[in-house]
Amino acid sequence: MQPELLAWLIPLPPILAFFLIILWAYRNNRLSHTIALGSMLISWGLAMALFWVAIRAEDLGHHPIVSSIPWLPTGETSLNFGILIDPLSAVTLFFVAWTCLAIFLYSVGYHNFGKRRDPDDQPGLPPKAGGVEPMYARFFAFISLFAFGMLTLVVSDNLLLLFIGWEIMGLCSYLLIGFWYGKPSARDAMVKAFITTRIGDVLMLLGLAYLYSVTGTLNFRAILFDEQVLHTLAETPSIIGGLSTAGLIGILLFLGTVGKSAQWPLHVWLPDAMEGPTPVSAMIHAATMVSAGVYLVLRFFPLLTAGWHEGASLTPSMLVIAGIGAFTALFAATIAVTQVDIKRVLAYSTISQLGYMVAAVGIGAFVAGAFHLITHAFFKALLFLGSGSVIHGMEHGVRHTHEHVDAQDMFNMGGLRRKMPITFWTFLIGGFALSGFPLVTAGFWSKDEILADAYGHGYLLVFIILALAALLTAFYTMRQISLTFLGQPRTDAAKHAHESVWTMTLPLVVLAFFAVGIGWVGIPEQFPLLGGVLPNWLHEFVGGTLIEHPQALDFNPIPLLVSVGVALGGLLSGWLVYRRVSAGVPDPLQRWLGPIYTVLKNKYYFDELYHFLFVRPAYWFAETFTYRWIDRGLIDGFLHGVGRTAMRIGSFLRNAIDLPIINGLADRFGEGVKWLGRTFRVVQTGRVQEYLIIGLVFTGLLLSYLLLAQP
Amino acid sequence: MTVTQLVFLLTGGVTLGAALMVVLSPRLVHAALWLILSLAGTAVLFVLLEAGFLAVVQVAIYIDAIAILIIIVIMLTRRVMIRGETQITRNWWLGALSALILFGGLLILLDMVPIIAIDTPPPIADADQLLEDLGRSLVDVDRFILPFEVASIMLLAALIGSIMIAWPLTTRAEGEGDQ
Amino acid sequence: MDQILSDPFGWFNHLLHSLLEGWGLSPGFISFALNLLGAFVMGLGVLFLTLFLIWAERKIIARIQDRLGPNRVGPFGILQTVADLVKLVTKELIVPVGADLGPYNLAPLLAVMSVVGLWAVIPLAPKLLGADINVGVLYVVSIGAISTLSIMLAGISSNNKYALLGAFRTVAQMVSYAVPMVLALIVPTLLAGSMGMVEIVEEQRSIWFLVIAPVAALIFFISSIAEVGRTPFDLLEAESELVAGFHIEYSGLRFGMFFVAEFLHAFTISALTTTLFLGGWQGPGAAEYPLLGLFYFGIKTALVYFVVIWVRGSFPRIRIDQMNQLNWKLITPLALVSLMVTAVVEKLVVEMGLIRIGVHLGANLLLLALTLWALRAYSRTVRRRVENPMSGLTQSAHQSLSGE
Amino acid sequence: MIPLSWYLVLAAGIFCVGLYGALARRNALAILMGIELMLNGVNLNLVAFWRYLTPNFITGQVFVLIVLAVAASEAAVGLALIISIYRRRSTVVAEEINMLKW
Repeated sequence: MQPELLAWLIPLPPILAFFLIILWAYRNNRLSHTIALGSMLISWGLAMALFWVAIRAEDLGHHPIVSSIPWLPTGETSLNFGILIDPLSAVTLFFVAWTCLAIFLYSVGYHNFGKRRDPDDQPGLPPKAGGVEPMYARFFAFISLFAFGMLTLVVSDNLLLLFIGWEIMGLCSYLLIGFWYGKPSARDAMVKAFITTRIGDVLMLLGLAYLYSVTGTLNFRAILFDEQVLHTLAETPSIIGGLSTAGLIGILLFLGTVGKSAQWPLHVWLPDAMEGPTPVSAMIHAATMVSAGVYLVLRFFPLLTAGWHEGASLTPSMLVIAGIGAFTALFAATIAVTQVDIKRVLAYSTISQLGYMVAAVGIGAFVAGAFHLITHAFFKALLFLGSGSVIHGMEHGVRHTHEHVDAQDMFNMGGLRRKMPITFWTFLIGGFALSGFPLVTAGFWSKDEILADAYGHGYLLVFIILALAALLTAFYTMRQISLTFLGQPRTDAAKHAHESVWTMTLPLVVLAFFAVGIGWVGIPEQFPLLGGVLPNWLHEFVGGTLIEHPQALDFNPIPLLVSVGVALGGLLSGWLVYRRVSAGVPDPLQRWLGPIYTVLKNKYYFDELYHFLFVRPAYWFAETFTYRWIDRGLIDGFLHGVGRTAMRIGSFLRNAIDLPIINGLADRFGEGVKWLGRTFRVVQTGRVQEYLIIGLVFTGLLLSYLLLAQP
Repeated sequence: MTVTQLVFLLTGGVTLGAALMVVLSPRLVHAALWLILSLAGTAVLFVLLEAGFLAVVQVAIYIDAIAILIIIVIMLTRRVMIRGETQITRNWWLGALSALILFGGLLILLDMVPIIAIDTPPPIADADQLLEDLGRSLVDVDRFILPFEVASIMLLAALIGSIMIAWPLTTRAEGEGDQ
Repeated sequence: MDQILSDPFGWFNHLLHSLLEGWGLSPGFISFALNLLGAFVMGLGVLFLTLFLIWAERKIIARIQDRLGPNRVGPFGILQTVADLVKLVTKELIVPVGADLGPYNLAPLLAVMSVVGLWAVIPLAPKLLGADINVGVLYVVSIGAISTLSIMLAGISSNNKYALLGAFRTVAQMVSYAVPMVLALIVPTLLAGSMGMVEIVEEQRSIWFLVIAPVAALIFFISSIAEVGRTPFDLLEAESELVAGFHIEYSGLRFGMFFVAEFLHAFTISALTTTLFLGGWQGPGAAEYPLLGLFYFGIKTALVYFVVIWVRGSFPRIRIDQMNQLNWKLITPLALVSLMVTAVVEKLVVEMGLIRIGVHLGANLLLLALTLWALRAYSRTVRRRVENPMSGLTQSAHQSLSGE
Repeated sequence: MIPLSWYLVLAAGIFCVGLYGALARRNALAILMGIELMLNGVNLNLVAFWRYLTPNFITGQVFVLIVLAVAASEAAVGLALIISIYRRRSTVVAEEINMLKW
């Protein structure tokens, strides 16, 4: 099978699964998850085959796997609809397929498949007593649709198709965050997520339209692989003074990313998105959706960096990106330090890691950004699934000892490593990868490469901010690990937690393997000792996406030392601080930081700010202006007027015309028909043969007339 | 008066006489037997018309299926037969009259049309290909496949319908009770 | 002289022709007379054959039942039947009161006529058959069903409730078993691409249709046994239930006619099975020497007839509900399916030769296996219902058990 | 040879006899037989026309086959009706089945 066909086929199985489950299979849980898993397995297999083809291909960057068919004829040109597999999309496909598969399998166990359905669970609420999820099949349908969106986005060869996948994912995140729509918090979260990302999407759509109006195409190759298209874009000034067209489009598209991968200031939705089931969190925050944002930025790297070359000063758009990325990294990290909900910590760490990637792109470190995207996808999916497993265990404990504690609050946990060893070890690996534990973990290599790029190209400010963020990352990761797993159980629930089923632990193990191993494909050459043991395959391969291959910058010990330092320092301090936190004791940081702690704990009051700035005015607008004035006053008034006049006309017609004339005629006609019937009913003797005779007579008459009339 | 004409006259006479006996004989069994005879006569006439296939089909369908069915029903409902009533309706003369008028009208009609004058059938181009042609034309898309299919659907409908109609009352009630 | 070997019947025919022409008769009359003679010889031949058949059958049945059978009259009692015949002829012809004379007398004639009429289209040997009509199969079906008519007439007209009941059963049985028989007959027609008996036999030159379509052959065999109304399908004359079935009121030669008709019909279906599925007169060297073909035909027919007798000797009589269920729930659907299978395979497998045969055979065997599997499943359920009848047993299950 | 007109007259005769049977008999079965006779006459007519006018164009025979199918199904349904009527009203006399009137 030729690779184009493979690429075409990859997104199809999940959408088929979606329709199959929604339309037919939804009554049968086993059938539903079999269909979903099977379809994902098929896509996974196709993706792996394609990935294999891709890495064997000769100079894939300049001769990618493309095929396209005309879709929307627009005037003389026509929007095509096709697939593009170049190194970037190949590696993205790789980790998307793996993580999606892991998450699908995990969901089976997470939703208590095989348990009896608890009679007092109703749809829309999480199962209380550990029965199987009431809307099990629906979950798999949604998540299949989600996977379809992501795969479409990855294999698409033009911005429009990418945008379609993007929006499908937006819809699915809405549906899945609010999967337990019985909970008001979930409802709010879904609305929040949807609207917040919508803002970014609208701006991105603007950028898309602008790009199309300028270049007349949306195909990636046509725009990003064409020197003078990029050149003209970079040269021509845009409608906003001081920005080149490329810059403006870049910023607009980047705002889409800001919404999708939750960069400041549109980061608010992501922590609330934790209301959804944990596989969804993993799906959104690690595997697919937020990665999609970064993927977009990476995809449009040539456009963003149009008119910039290595070593030159950053273009305005790059400045914006780098600034927002770096700021978000630090900002989210600071918030994450103070959170107590195990999933929220991860959420904020996701935001900050995404900030890393964005910052990396901003400073032109394309390969580093891609590298961190991949590694982060793996270890963050691992962490989320691990946290889900922890929560699962805790919920079991809570059910067992009927004490009312929040099963997600890390301060209620502790000492779980004995209860759930697999989860603990995998979580530990994931956490170390996140905090960049030197040499072994994947996170170290990618993060180190970003730092190295930042330092090597002399963006010191970015470098420092990212280093700080890395420090904090290591700190809160260790804080989380030690609060959750180390020390003594702080509640009976934690005492009675237990390990999860294999369907949940197996994905953890698989992902843990990648969380460690995936880093080794990107070790820089001149790295002491290790360098050159494994060739820096990733740099060669992914770098090939760009027109001219970015040269790997030469080794520099300072960023390495820094990153090792911050990682180990953060981990150590986190461990020291949270090693033994006994039950009921408040967070030690609260003592040291005081008011700052409160500010951080309340996430810099961003939710309140937005609520004041946007939500309340929007409510006012809807309530007073739209509803009262426009709807009630104008439209309803007009309609009522129309109604009254119509009634007057109608009554006139009825009394003057209908009753006397028409009804009269009709009645008289009816009477006539009655009379006819009464007269001629004697024909109906009820004897078939007489009917036949009558029929014959008339037929004979007719025939004889017909025959004799014509001479 | 050639041999074939003789044969025709004999067969036709038998057929018509048998038909008359069908409508005249008081006992239904005899009527059915006469009907069979008349149908067989028609089959022979088909053979005379070089439509051998139709002749066999005539025997297979009419005599083997329809006539036997009729005899079964006669046996099932023979109590009515035994009642020594007249078999003729009150206004049978109307029927006779209309039949006669129709016959006369048909004769007049036949007299009108010119083709009545033909007295020697044209030769058949390839007699042995006839059956194959018939078979092919029934399933040929641009010939008779539509009537053929419609006829088969109708047969199926008749099958199911007659089963439903003749379903015994009691078990049918039970069946409805089940659903 | 070798023409005698290569085409003896043609030669004989020619001989008679020349003879009659020598008497100065008109050619038309001669051919007419010769056809008449042929038909006469044929009919008488098969009727005399019956005498032997009855003896043979009685002997074999006796052996199966560990008896001696007829052994007094003539060597091995071979003249037993002749003696019976004489007895029958000399018996008085009793006509019951209130019998409907027309049908009553017509019935035995029709019975014999239908059976003898079948022999008109069976090719006994190359160039030796009554009439090669191109719709022979259809002819067989339609003439064969006339015996149904005769039995019904006998039942109605002889004014006897046992006879009438027997007739009812006959009708039920024969009309229903005609359906799978016709369906099974279509299969050889399909394979040979013709309805003519001669073509069908010719087509089996290379391979017998029994090999290509065993399912159809089996169905044809079973349903034609049912058509004849022999054990295990002899409900129409179940002595224990209705004294002698439809021919209870018949005596003497009239009864003898029914008797002959039944035995001859049994032999006739053997001949038909041979013709349609066992390659008729086909055999090594038959094409050159027709007498050899006649010999082959006789051998095969005798074998099939032995199987028929064997069946009669082995199987008990089935209940009427079993008869109906067997037909409508098993044989008819199976016949339909096998017909479809044959048609599809014939359409799909373009290349002739072994592959075609193999595919046909494979399809048939698969069909057979599936059928047996379904039967096992059904019997299991029935047995479960019988063992614990109260376990969720529905009305329909009751009916299917008691066979209403 | 036989003129076409003979066949036509014969067919017309059979048809009218059947018609008389259908009109004049009281027994529903007899009526059914009459109808069969009529169909039979029609068939004869069709075959005769086919043979004499368009012997090389098979339409006539096809028509006859269709008529045969119609006859068969008509007989089946009609007899089933007769049987069920006989069950309910214990009569097969067409005149007595006259509830459907004014």
